Amino acid sequence: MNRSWKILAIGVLACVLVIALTPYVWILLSSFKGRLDILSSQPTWFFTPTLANYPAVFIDKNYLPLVLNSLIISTASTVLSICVGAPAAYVFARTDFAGKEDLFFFFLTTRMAPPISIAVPLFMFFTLLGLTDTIYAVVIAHTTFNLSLVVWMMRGFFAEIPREIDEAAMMDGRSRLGAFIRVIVPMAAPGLAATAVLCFIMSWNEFLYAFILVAFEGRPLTVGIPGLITPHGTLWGQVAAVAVVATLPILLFTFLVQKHLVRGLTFGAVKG
Amino acid sequence: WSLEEAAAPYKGVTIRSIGEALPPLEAMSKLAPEFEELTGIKVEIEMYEHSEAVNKVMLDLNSKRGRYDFIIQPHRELGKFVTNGNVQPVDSFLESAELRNPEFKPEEQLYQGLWKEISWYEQKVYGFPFTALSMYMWYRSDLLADEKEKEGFKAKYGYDLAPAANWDQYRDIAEWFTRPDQGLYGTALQGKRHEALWYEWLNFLYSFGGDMLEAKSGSECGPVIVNSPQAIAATEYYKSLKPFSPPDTLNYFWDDVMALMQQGTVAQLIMWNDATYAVAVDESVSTVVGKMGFDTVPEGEGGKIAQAEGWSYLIPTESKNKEAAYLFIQWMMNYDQQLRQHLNGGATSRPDVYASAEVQELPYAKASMASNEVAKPKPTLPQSAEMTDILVRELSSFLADEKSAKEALDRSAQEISALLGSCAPMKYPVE
Amino acid sequence: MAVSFVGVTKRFADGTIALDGLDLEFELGEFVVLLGPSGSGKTTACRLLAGLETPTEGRIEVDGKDITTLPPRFRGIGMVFQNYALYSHKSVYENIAYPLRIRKTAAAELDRRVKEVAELLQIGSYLHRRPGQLSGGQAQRVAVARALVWEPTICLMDEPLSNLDALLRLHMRTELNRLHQRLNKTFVFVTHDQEEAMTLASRIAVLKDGKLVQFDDPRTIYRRPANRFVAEFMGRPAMNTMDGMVRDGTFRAGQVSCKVQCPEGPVTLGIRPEQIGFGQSGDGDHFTMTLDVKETVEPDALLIFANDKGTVTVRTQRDCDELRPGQPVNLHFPLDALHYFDATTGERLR
Amino acid sequence: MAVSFVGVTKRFADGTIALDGLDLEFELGEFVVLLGPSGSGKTTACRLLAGLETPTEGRIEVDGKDITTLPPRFRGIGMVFQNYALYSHKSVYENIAYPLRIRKTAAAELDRRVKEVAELLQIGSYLHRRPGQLSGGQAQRVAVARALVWEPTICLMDEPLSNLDALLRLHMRTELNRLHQRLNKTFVFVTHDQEEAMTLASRIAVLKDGKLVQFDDPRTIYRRPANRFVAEFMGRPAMNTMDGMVRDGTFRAGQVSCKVQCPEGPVTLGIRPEQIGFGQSGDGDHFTMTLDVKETVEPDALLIFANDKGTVTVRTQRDCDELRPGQPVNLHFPLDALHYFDATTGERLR
Amino acid sequence: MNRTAQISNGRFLLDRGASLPLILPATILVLVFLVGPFGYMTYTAMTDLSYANPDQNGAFIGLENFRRLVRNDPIFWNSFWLTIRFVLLAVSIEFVLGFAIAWLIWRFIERQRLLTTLLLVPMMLAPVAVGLIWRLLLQGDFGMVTHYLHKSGLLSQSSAVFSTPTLVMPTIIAIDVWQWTPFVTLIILAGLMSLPKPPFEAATMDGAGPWRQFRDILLPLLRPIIALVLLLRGIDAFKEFDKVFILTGGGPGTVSELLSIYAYRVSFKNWNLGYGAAVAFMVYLVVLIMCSIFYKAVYWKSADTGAR
Ligand SMILES: Nc1ncnc2c1ncn2[C@@H]1O[C@H](COP(=O)(O)OP(=O)(O)OP(=O)(O)O)[C@@H](O)[C@H]1O
Ligand SMILES: Nc1ncnc2c1ncn2[C@@H]1O[C@H](COP(=O)(O)OP(=O)(O)OP(=O)(O)O)[C@@H](O)[C@H]1O
Ligand SMILES: [Mg+2]
Ligand SMILES: [Mg+2]
Repeated sequence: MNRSWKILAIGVLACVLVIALTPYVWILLSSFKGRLDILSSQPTWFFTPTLANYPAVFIDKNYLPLVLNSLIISTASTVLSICVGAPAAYVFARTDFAGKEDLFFFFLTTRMAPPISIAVPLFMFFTLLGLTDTIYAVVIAHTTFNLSLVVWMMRGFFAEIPREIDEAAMMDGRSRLGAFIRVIVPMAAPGLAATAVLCFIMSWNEFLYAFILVAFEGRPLTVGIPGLITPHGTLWGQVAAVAVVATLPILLFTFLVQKHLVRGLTFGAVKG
Repeated sequence: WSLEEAAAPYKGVTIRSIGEALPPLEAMSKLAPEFEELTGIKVEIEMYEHSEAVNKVMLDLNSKRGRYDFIIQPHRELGKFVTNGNVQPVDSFLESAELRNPEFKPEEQLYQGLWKEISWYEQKVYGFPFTALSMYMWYRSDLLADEKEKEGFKAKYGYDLAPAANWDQYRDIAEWFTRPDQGLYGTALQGKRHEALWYEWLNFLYSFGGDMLEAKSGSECGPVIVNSPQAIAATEYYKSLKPFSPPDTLNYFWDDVMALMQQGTVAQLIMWNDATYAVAVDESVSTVVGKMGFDTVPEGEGGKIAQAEGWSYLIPTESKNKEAAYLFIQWMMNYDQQLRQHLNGGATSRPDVYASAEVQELPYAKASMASNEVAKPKPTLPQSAEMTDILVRELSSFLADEKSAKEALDRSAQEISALLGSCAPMKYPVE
Repeated sequence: MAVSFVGVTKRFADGTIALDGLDLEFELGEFVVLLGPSGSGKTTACRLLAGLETPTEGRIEVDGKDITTLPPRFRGIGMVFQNYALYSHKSVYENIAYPLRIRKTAAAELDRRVKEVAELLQIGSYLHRRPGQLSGGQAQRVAVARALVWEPTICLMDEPLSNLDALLRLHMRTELNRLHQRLNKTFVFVTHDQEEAMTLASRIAVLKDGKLVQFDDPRTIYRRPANRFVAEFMGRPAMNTMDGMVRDGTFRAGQVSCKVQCPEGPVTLGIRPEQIGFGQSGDGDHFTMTLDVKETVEPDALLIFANDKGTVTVRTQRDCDELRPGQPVNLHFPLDALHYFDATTGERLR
Repeated sequence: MAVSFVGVTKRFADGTIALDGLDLEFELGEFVVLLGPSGSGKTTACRLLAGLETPTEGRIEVDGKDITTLPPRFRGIGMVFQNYALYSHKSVYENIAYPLRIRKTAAAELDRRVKEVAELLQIGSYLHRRPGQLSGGQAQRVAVARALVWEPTICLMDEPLSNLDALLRLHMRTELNRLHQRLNKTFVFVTHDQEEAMTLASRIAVLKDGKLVQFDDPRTIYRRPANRFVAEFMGRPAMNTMDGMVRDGTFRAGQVSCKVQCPEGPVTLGIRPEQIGFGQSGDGDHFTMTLDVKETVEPDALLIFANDKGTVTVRTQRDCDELRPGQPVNLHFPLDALHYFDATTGERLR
Repeated sequence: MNRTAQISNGRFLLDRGASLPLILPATILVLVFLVGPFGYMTYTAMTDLSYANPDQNGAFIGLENFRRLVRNDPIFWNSFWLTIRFVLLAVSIEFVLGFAIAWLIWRFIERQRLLTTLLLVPMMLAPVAVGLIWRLLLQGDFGMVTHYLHKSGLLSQSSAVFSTPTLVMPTIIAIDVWQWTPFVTLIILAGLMSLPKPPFEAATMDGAGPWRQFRDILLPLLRPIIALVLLLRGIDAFKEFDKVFILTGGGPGTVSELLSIYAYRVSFKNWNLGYGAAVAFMVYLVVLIMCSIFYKAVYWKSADTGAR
């Protein structure tokens, strides 16, 4: 009974996995196809692979630095938004002050305005500060829009940790901040991992702010991708190559961070 | 006068430019180091996708940062730049003895119609064409020359199969070659809700004798005539080709029709001159190299006519190195540079470049030249982008069977008239 | 050198008053036991002293210095939580070592001290485990170890032995006592176990409804309870109390009648179950009651006598195998074992 | 109609053997108390019976039916968790009502039963609160209420009274006893409190290291412990045990010497502290020891005598105020109070 | 949840002095870099600023833009209702699927590190890339998916997904579901993994079957996480842009013209910033109102009683 349920579950998940991955696999294949193969009216699963697309886009078009830019921007903004957002989330999870829920909700509202309309004022504002065309501008922008995610997610995860744990750490001689950083944060690792993954992905994939705020030299991959759609035809092979390469760092990052997510399973709740 | 001398004061400066990531720009970025060697002026070129390039420039100009020393922009944007005072007229440079290369004579060396259309606004010159684009007809010369096809066609339509000279023939040919079971279609319309639709439609509109505004130049405002009977006829004719286009035609823009052509699924269509290279010459991406023929757009009541478009070198007012930028542009307009750029997929505005032997070897040279001669201006008013937007939307609705042609064009006329204000009354009022 | 609660009131957000003007003062170095019914505010008092909670009113002083708002880590107070609050992501060893790590104790010293305290608490063999893999009693001992290991000036223990078996408890009691003497630190200990309270405390503070009812050494608490509440609360089984009238030096309440030494009038009489004698012999001052229930709690027997005015419980070590429920028994209340309380206020008379 | 553990072994993932071939059988309707040192497997046994854990080896039967793999909810078993496990998102009322809701009890009936059991456990006034707003003892009672309210066939209670004060505990004990009699359901009760065990149990199962050591009624457990472990484990303070030699009907170990009735040779002698007499008068069978420590645990006094071979603890209710440490005292071991254990295996002799 | 968490509710660990430095950086960041520009946007919404029209250089015109928007802009309203439908459908499907997948993983898979990572792949692709990929897959002539749709007879040979107006929105929703279900899965999975065990054991003993446990224990305990997912997804779906823009550009006609696309056209194509800001502000307002209602109804209840 239990076994057959499990087999059924695995079957369902396998289907889901196939659906989730097929487009990606297709792109992976396409990145090794010439234009004629990509556009052939019969889907070609078997073909003579060509490696031309990768050098074409990363060397000839010089897209390699874009990967690096993406990495820098995403990492910096993920780290920053966690560093700024998690303490705030902790406060929301642990304190009560007048208007707390309103302030909390306010953090979410910052996400509600369409970026398209915020972008121009933001650009003007950063111009005033002289920050446009620097990487700081995007990092700040991404941090700000990821904050709501961090604050909202981490509040839930922090709240799940019994307060006595903070208190025990404080009795053991930690300051509040020390208790938070040294004890609570490690215990909230699964949540933190999930949040970091999301922040990273959001920042990695963000287009508009990155496009508007960063100079040509600092532009990330997302901004580069449209450059492959030309009036002379979309360079599908190169698009595919970029898409494949662009997912690799996140895949790796997610896989590594997943360790902490999985840890949630084995630890269980505090024995009390 | 020598370039070295003229550039001496600007040695060591870096000028920055921005444009659409296309072969001619790539060609330019390969030429830039030569210029640097000659002058000591470094040129940095930012290459973005079409709308990215446009938006980046809009933001830069309006924030008055002056990041770019010269910009390469589609000519439809010009009105906005000029009316907002964002770009610099170049006549002062042309008059300056230090800067002007006496051998550079745009008023003789360029297609005048195109130049005026692309780089002039209200009788003032703001730059020079980076590319001079126009659309013409592409067809499969191998199919049209096929004896069996010729026979069958003649039997059915009563005249000889040849590249379409008028729109009726065009439709007959389209119908004749539409054979879905063989994976062959008579034509391919760029029916997606996208500027491509508008550009394509303009060819029909002009050819049928219609226009959007009654005005002589792009910078002029005038009565709205987009819902004239000619326009309606053109639009209806346009849609009558839909059955001969592949099923996904409402999702096509230039990208898809390019691909279809390269795969050999389409017999004829209307397409851009600068895209020709990838179909007619580049064997790595095309299956129809050597099987292509090119000609101007078929003739209609409005005569033989083509819609012209182009990207232009412009110099922002906020630029800090205008002179150096001008020197570079001037250098780029030289015959040698133009030729090299053209051979790399560009579309020059110099007839003498077209006349060169290398260019004449290209299968589409003649058609290009012919089109360039008959290029017709279109509005470059500041509001022209929004006009385009309105028309694209309404045309798309019409193609999707949501409206009739008249309804769509009437609605467009109303909105455009409201947009432009008093200078643009509706010539064909809607009740 | 004293710790004092001065008029401390704690009101929770929902209006519950957990402490109500508590005044309590004890010396550093004392072993204070907090005793009181469930919900009387013991845990709250500890948390206030620890600094985990701030009083709604009043202040807390140590050595005359107001520490009401001092952050916990500057107070030098250790605490065992009623529900352990172990760090689930650290091993037992690391749990115990944590306070020392914070204080940057040298590695060797740290190891020595952790092992020492673990040995003391008999958890030496679990050091590598995670808290999730411990039994209730083991987890509780880890919590105690963590609080003791760094030898804080004041160590608060909130029912630290409640999940231990009797033997271990006895052992721990002895160890705690020894530790207290050796370290000469202040221990504040919450317990429900009177025996624990009696053996450990230098003084017992009895709380009720957030107020201090009596604060005295164990013996006084037991022998001279300040009021009827303390009298009934201390002692297992509880002291027998009877509302009755004193007239002519004799107390009467239903079947009960005995000689007393107290003013005439309504009085509540108290006597501990173990002090009631069997007056089978012909002594003047005894009366007869009917046995209702007999319970054996080895080694003692509890005899419960019903009465129209309540019950009287007797605890004896005598062999009562022959007694049967329903049987009448002669009882005798020795004069020197009697407690007198005001019938209305419950305050001790004399 | 019996519940039986047949050779049940539970090995945890990390290799800890919590139960080791446990064989235990009791009747439905019994009040079984599990007793044993911390970590002896009491909680594990409960969880296995409940079905929250599956045995590594062996099986569990109810009424001869193997239920080892039956999902918990078909077993009709209720449970009070050692750590309460209340539903933090429900009010106290809803916590208690939950088992009834699952069984689709009619609203009026449900309300009545919830209120009834809440009254019984004296938590009637907290019904609207959230578990987070309760004190330790209050929360514990809610957990008990939740397990009792639906009157399961078997009710497992894992230290359900550990956080209650003595008075309340006594009260709860009585109520549980009454409930057990009224409902005639099986109660399995884990406790560390011997008095509780004694008064409540129809039979006590003593566990040690995951094995059953003795399973008998309380009186037998106390009076005839099956081995030295049980003997020492039961009783507060623990039974005195001395390793010595019997020769000529007299047992000798250091200063201790007394008449015994057991085979000659090495023997472990046991005697409960409260059964040691003071032999100040001239009786033959007494010996003198020096008082080491005197503890007062009202109403009793504990006298601890040191000896080169260990200590002897005496518990007495006599007034010992005049005794001083260092003073020699005459002690007397009554013959009928003596227990004899095999000196090597610890098994009871006779 | 174990009792440790329960008893502490209502006790404030941090007083104001300690909270402030923790919460301040976040607040300042948001205030400066979002509220500032947002305020500017709101102001712009009351002007006629347009980069395209030389006569409109930012004169204050009060609520004129809004009046025009509400009274006189059928396209806006068309987009509005379209967006609402899109959000409701897409988010609810994503939620149900994502929850189910997370639950299956949590319940049945022990070593899920690789599996989860792979499941997240659709989300890792930049929206621009997602648009392009699906454009390629669904292209009428050489799209792989189209090919199999034709072959399996699900789609008539003579039609294509994006040229059939009735199929456009369902397809876009399907793609959105494909892309964002992993997001729901990830968050819910993290939530499930940090669930405490004791309440479930207690419910087991109280006789609750799997379904009752799910309904009475799991859902309430996960409520904040669920609310979080729904809110975030709802908000982001409201702003959905890149994919649709690349796939259909809002067409054919106005079949897929979501609000964000409309806003983009107004602000970024036509550079009618004043009017565009008004559109954006309306979008913001609608999202705000919807979220507030949802938040009050779902989140507050559990957050306030602080049971967690
Ligand atoms: N967070 C809270 N919100 C509201 N009331 C609370 C809260 N915490 C405790 N209380 C109430 O305050 C009173 C005192 O609680 P406290 O925990 O100090 O009792 P206690 O003496 O430790 O009891 P126990 O022996 O049962 O642990 C109790 O009535 C309790 O219900
Ligand atoms: N999850 C686990 N993993 C490994 N060992 C465990 C686990 N749970 C319990 N144990 C061990 O199993 C043994 C029995 O534990 P159990 O909880 O049954 O003890 P107990 O008799 O209830 O003790 P206590 O009176 O302290 O609660 C203990 O040694 C304990 O450390
Ligand atoms: Mg307490
Ligand atoms: Mg246990």
